[in-house]
Amino acid sequence: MSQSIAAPAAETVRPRMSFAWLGVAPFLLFALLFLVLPTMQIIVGSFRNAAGDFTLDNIVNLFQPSIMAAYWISIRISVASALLGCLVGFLMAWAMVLGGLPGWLRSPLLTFSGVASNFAGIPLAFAFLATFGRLGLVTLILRDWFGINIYAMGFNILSFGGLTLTYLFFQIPLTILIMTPALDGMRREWREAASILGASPFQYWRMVALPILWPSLLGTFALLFANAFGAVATAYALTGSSLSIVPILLFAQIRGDVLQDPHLGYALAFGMIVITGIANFIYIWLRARSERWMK
Amino acid sequence: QSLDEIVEAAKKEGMLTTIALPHDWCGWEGILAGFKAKYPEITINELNPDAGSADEIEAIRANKGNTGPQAPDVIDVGLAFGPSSTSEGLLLPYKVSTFDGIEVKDADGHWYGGYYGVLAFEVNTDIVKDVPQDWSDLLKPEYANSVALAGDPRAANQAILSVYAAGLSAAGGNASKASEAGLDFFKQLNEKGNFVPVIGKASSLAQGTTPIIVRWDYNALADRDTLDGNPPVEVVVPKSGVLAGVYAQAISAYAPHPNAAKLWLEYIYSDEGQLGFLKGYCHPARFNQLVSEGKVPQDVLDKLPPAEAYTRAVFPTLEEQDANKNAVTGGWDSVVGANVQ
Amino acid sequence: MKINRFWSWLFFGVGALYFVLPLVSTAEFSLKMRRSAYTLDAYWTVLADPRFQQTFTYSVLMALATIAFGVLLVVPTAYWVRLKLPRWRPVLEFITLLPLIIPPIVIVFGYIRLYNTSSWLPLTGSAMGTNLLLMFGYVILSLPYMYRAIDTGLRAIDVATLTEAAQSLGAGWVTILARVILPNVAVAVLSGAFITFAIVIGEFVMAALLNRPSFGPYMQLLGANRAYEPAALAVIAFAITWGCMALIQFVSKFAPKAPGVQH
Amino acid sequence: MQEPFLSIQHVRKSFGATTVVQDFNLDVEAGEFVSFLGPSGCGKTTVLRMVAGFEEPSGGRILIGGKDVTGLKPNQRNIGMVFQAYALFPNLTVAQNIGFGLKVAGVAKAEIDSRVAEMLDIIKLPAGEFGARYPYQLSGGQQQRIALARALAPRPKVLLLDEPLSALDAKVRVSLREEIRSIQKKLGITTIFVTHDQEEALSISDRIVVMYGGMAEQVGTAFEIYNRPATRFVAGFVGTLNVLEGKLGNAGKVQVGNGEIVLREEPAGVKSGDAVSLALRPEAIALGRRPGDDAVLGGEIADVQFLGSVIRVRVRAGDSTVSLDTFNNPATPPPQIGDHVEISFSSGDVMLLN
Amino acid sequence: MQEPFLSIQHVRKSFGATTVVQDFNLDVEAGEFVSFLGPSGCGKTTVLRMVAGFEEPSGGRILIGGKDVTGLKPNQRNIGMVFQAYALFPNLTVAQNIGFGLKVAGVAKAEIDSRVAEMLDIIKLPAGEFGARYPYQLSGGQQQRIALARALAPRPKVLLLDEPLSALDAKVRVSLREEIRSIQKKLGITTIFVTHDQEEALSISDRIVVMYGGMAEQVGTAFEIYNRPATRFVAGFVGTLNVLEGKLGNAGKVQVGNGEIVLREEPAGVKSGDAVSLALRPEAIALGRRPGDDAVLGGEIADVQFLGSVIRVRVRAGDSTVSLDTFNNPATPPPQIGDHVEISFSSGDVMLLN
Ligand SMILES: Nc1ncnc2c1ncn2[C@@H]1O[C@H](COP(=O)(O)OP(=O)(O)OP(=O)(O)O)[C@@H](O)[C@H]1O
Ligand SMILES: Nc1ncnc2c1ncn2[C@@H]1O[C@H](COP(=O)(O)OP(=O)(O)OP(=O)(O)O)[C@@H](O)[C@H]1O
Ligand SMILES: NCCCCNCCCN
Ligand SMILES: [Mg+2]
Ligand SMILES: [Mg+2]
Repeated sequence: MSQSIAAPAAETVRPRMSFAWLGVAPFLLFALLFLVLPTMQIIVGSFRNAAGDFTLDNIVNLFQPSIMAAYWISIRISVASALLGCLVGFLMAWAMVLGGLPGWLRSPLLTFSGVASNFAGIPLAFAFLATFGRLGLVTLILRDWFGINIYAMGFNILSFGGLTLTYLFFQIPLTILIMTPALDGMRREWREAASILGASPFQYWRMVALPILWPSLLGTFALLFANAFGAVATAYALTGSSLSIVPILLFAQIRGDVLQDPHLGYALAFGMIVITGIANFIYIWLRARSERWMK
Repeated sequence: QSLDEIVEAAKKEGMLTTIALPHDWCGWEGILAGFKAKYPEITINELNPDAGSADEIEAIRANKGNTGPQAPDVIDVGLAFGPSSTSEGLLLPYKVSTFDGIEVKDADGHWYGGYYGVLAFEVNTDIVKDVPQDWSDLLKPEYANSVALAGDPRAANQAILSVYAAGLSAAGGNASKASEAGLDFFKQLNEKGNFVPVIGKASSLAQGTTPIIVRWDYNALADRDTLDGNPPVEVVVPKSGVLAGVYAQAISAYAPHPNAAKLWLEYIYSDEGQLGFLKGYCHPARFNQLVSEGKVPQDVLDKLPPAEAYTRAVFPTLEEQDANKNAVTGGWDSVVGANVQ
Repeated sequence: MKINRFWSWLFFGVGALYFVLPLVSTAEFSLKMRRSAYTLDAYWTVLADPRFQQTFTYSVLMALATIAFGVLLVVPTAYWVRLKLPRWRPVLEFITLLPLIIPPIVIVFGYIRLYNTSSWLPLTGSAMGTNLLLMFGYVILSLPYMYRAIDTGLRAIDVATLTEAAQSLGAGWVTILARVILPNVAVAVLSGAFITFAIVIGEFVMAALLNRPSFGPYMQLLGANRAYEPAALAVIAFAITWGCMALIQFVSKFAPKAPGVQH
Repeated sequence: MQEPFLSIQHVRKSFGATTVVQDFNLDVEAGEFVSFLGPSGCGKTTVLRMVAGFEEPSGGRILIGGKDVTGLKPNQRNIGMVFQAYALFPNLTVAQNIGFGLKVAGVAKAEIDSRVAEMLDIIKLPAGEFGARYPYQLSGGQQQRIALARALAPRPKVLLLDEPLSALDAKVRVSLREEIRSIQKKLGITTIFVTHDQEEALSISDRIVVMYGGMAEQVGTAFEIYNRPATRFVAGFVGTLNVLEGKLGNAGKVQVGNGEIVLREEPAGVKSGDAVSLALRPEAIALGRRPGDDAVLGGEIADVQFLGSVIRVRVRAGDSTVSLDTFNNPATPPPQIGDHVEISFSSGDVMLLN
Repeated sequence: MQEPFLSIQHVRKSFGATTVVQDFNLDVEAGEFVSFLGPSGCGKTTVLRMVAGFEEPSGGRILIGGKDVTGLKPNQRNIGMVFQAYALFPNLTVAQNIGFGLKVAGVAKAEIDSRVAEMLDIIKLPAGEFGARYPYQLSGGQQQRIALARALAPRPKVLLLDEPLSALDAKVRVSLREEIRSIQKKLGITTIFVTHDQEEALSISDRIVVMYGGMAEQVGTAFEIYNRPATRFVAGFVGTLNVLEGKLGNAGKVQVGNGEIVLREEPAGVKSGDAVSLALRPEAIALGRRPGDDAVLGGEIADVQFLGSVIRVRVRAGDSTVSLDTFNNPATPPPQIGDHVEISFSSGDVMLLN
């Protein structure tokens, strides 16, 4: 706190040293120690070899086919689950906020979303195995009641599609949580103004509502992408660590010795940061472009 | 150092850090409980019970400078990992008082075999009506999407040996071709769509994700007991390629609690500890000695898997195991390339 | 309007089905431990397992510590930034967003390298130190939610004016924080707290890699070795997290409302 | 009276069990400026929203230009509307906002541009400077002018304004209301203006509808409403009113405090000895004895408020305190509190409340 | 003049390079009610916040009761403050809000309770009904009264109010300003009241400081400010002013449009033939020829606004349009737009602007 006791009798304008930043110092220190430095450690480590010398080998090694494949499937799952999560979550949030559903639904749905979006990955995996697994409830109901054998049709919970389906369980609620305030911000008068100016509901959505919501949707997508990209527990519990997606490779790397090379582990982690970083950078860039009209 | 001194010193250390001891595995639960009951002054800090052998070795390496609770004192690894880590200098030599009765061991006491079993098929007969009897059966189209290993073949001893066993069967017992044939076998299994690239376990068996799991007979039998007929489980030792696997115990060279570690080994290789393994359906290192001394109760003996299977069992040499380990961990990704699609 | 409502119900219904089915399936499976009948056997097995009790207690204590530390760290910071350092807000927002961008596994990887026993801050050297490190890790993981919840809470009240009002009435900083600011963001703190609770209770990666006996790894372990108990555990985990969330709803009903906020 | 352009006939509106508008009738001529004035919750907005088509009447019908529009959607009614909180589209520039209605109607780009320029001209914002701005870059008053331009650009048949000025501050409010009125006159557009500010309604309307409890209490010009309120509610709601309680004597004499007032006409419905309430506007009362006034009371100055051009003086006379307005006069300082004074008025200005 | 109780001496304030308050001086007597009036951004709030201690002056000093408080923290100054947005603590009940300052000061519970009851009594809210309510359960006007009670409860030496009424609607605003003034008088507390509403400042202040661009343009009573504005800014800002442009002839004659006005005194500093601006308040002008007026102009009614008790008429006379105010008279309807009229005023009321 920057109060000085002496009265400023002197007539000179003397810009006093401000100590206001001290108020955030504890927080910054904490973030530095337990967020920034550990991350930097990894990034730096990915450019070093076991002897501590600078090298690009670790990065080059990322480009071996099996690791590239792991990144590629991770990206695909993340994109797919983020896109679907955005879409379905948006529709549900819309239904809740603007779609005329009874008001009492709002609070339970938001509560549920709070839980589901942060729900532990492991029980989630159990739940999906129990649902869409080979003897899952839904699988059996479809087979026994409707004669639809989804496994014979090529579905597998341990596939790209199955994993995406599982990830949606936390992606959709996250979207609902983020989009609800944005949809709350959609003023009834905008719709009414558009309508009385002769616009059809479709024109209103195309010309007004979607452009306004676009930045929020983009932001949600970027967040969902990172969220899926870093998710370990669900995949780990579903497949018992044998699935080659990046976080699991990395998990194995830290815990075991699959890759026989800790510095490659650093590089793997660095690669994850780069990819989520790029996703967020694209988001910030797109958002800035679509937000000229915002303060 | 006498046993009493060790006990004394271990009590002073007050803690023992173990790693990779699943409670449902080979009677570990009972052995851990027995040790705790005997030495209540020593708390047992159990690290990742689900780790594979390679994970255990890495845990030693990763904690070279670390004496915290993350550093394991003792490990329990597939035999192949014993010599390699000895040469890497990761193990502390120690000879337990019952050292002489142990058959498979490092002469200096860096490691010694603790127990063994054979690889078997654990089958959920709710789903699989026609139970496979040999490795070659697994390739049949009726087992589409059914067969799993019990570990990651890039890290787990059990899975690495499963590949070897399959290869041994395919190569007609030719140990020198087993690794290659094993990888090829799993490549075919994967291409036919029979292989499920998931770590098989009781729940995936029951839920139908992996109705057939290749794993140690003692694990399979323990599963059968816990599942208790729901679903019904059949455990089959394959006709050919019957592979015996030995797990070895050792002390970390960087153990934060070396005395507790020594005491732990003493306990494991004592009569009491060895009988603990037997209760978990596996054969302890001093099995023959104990039997000959008449120390094994009959009801425990009766429950063991049929001795007939063990007569066909192959015990690969250390060299074979080491070569196989390298071949499988190195070749799995590129040859089999099984992955979730 | 009518058409709207039809679509709304449709989206909502399909969504609800998607969310409810796994819960129902898990519950159903957890009751099937005996072949002949539905029983609660799986639950009894889990509840009787001492490791369940130990790990669950551990995680609950961990969650409480994380919440307490998080609140003490975030409330004064967010308050101060709103009051005195508005230009720093983007910085804080960025920092608190990072944990969503940097995967937790990377962060904990860094911890192990940075705070092992041979480092300047050997947190992993003792069980207590590792607990502390894990708790810090959880604070980081929950930061995006905690910070945003509290910042939103602060936005709803006029921080600057309330502070000045309190100052003009003779209050100092501690009084202001404790009697004016904190009570008015109580609901926000609470919602941040419960999300933190949900995160910590089920967290797996950090606990597993720091080798702490917490609930997440226990669930994983049980999942690796048992068939029906994991389902029971999943149901229990759902129920507990849900119970907490229901509690927020309940408690926030009794919290003071900001003037002008109608429902 | 010519054929009404906008006709609201027996319109009712209930939300669930509560009726918020009942049997509302109003005919508005083409080009007329009508204000709805009334306290909060009296149903002003609801009536307006039924005209716009946002709410469906529970009964009755609405005609525009002789055509029944009751069942039409808002986007088929060709009505312009200005909202209290501007409701500009935040993602569109000023020019795009104004052109919105034309664009959705499929008007050609060149035509839109010229109409936007014309509208900006009408609301006196230079197109060059403002056309490309976003709403957040405008002051409240400017935003509201853009909202007006947007509503007018498609040349609607009717213009509705729902408390368009209440979010603005006093000076802007006064200047913008005059601007709205002058634009409305220039374009000759039939307009309904909702407000709860009586000065606003009085100052710019051709006619005012005073509403209360979902009903129209009185419809008339500002002069009629203010000087000949039809109901006690209207009398009290519009302007300041002094109410003197007295007792009716005979021959229209009313005893008020220590004075006596003789009513011009003997009141109907009350009889001698009844308590009566007399109402008097502050500007009808003079300080001192004004020539021609026939009622005089004595009193003491209780309060003096200098309001600018007008000084409002409160005089305690007997049990009542009356407010009176006098013009500021630089030559004579206002009276002091405590001064004993006489006040006078003409009994013709007295209204009898019942 | 007695020793000032609050003295603001040569106070300056700069934010970075921009100076927002410069050499501000003001002495306020004990018990006086002073308003700061000025357009947005003129520095009113900044001065007030320096008195409260929320901003540190860049120069100058502030004395309260003869003691220099310039360096003291806000919580050491014993000043009461009322904010525009009420700033009640939402988590505390009405009674706890009012008692907050006492509790912080460590006053005993019983004492707090009795003082809270007393304050509720002063602001005329029954303790039984309101004490246990939370702020959100109160109307805006009630909240502002609680805010006043809270500020007054610790018996501060000075009361500061920063636009306390601007968030309230017109009717409440008027009644609450009168209430504030009467409480202030009763307690005799030295008060500074910031507003940008001139009617508010004029109606309740002992003295008014008209501010512009960070400086005090004029300090005086409402009557002085309105009738003898010291600067052109003050003249224009306070009240409505008609400005007539004309040319000075000789002997104080000014040619305005087609008429001629003879000034009472010959203006200094301008010479014959110069263009001059004449200013006149609307209430100084009468419609028709008023007896005693010596200036008469002819014109045409441009606009008539019925404002209630006053009717504002705009008359186009030559190049200028002048506004004049007349009282409403129920007997005579207001003039119609387009009517040709004469207007008259007394040349003594004309101010010459320079
Ligand atoms: N959608 C609705 N559902 C239920 N009641 C409503 C609804 N809309 C308005 N009302 C009620 O109808 C009554 C009239 O509301 P309306 O908005 O027309 O009043 P108003 O005269 O415009 O008031 P204000 O001056 O406050 O805007 C109010 O009592 C209001 O609460
Ligand atoms: N913290 C600040 N930093 C920079 N400039 C400021 C700050 N506070 C106020 N100003 C500037 O100082 C000038 C005076 O502001 P102040 O708030 O005192 O005006 P005001 O007279 O109270 O206006 P209003 O009627 O709008 O409240 C304004 O131009 C404002 O932008
Ligand atoms: N302790 C030796 C065995 C290692 C255990 N691996 C367990 C994997 C079980 N799924
Ligand atoms: Mg309304
Ligand atoms: Mg201000």
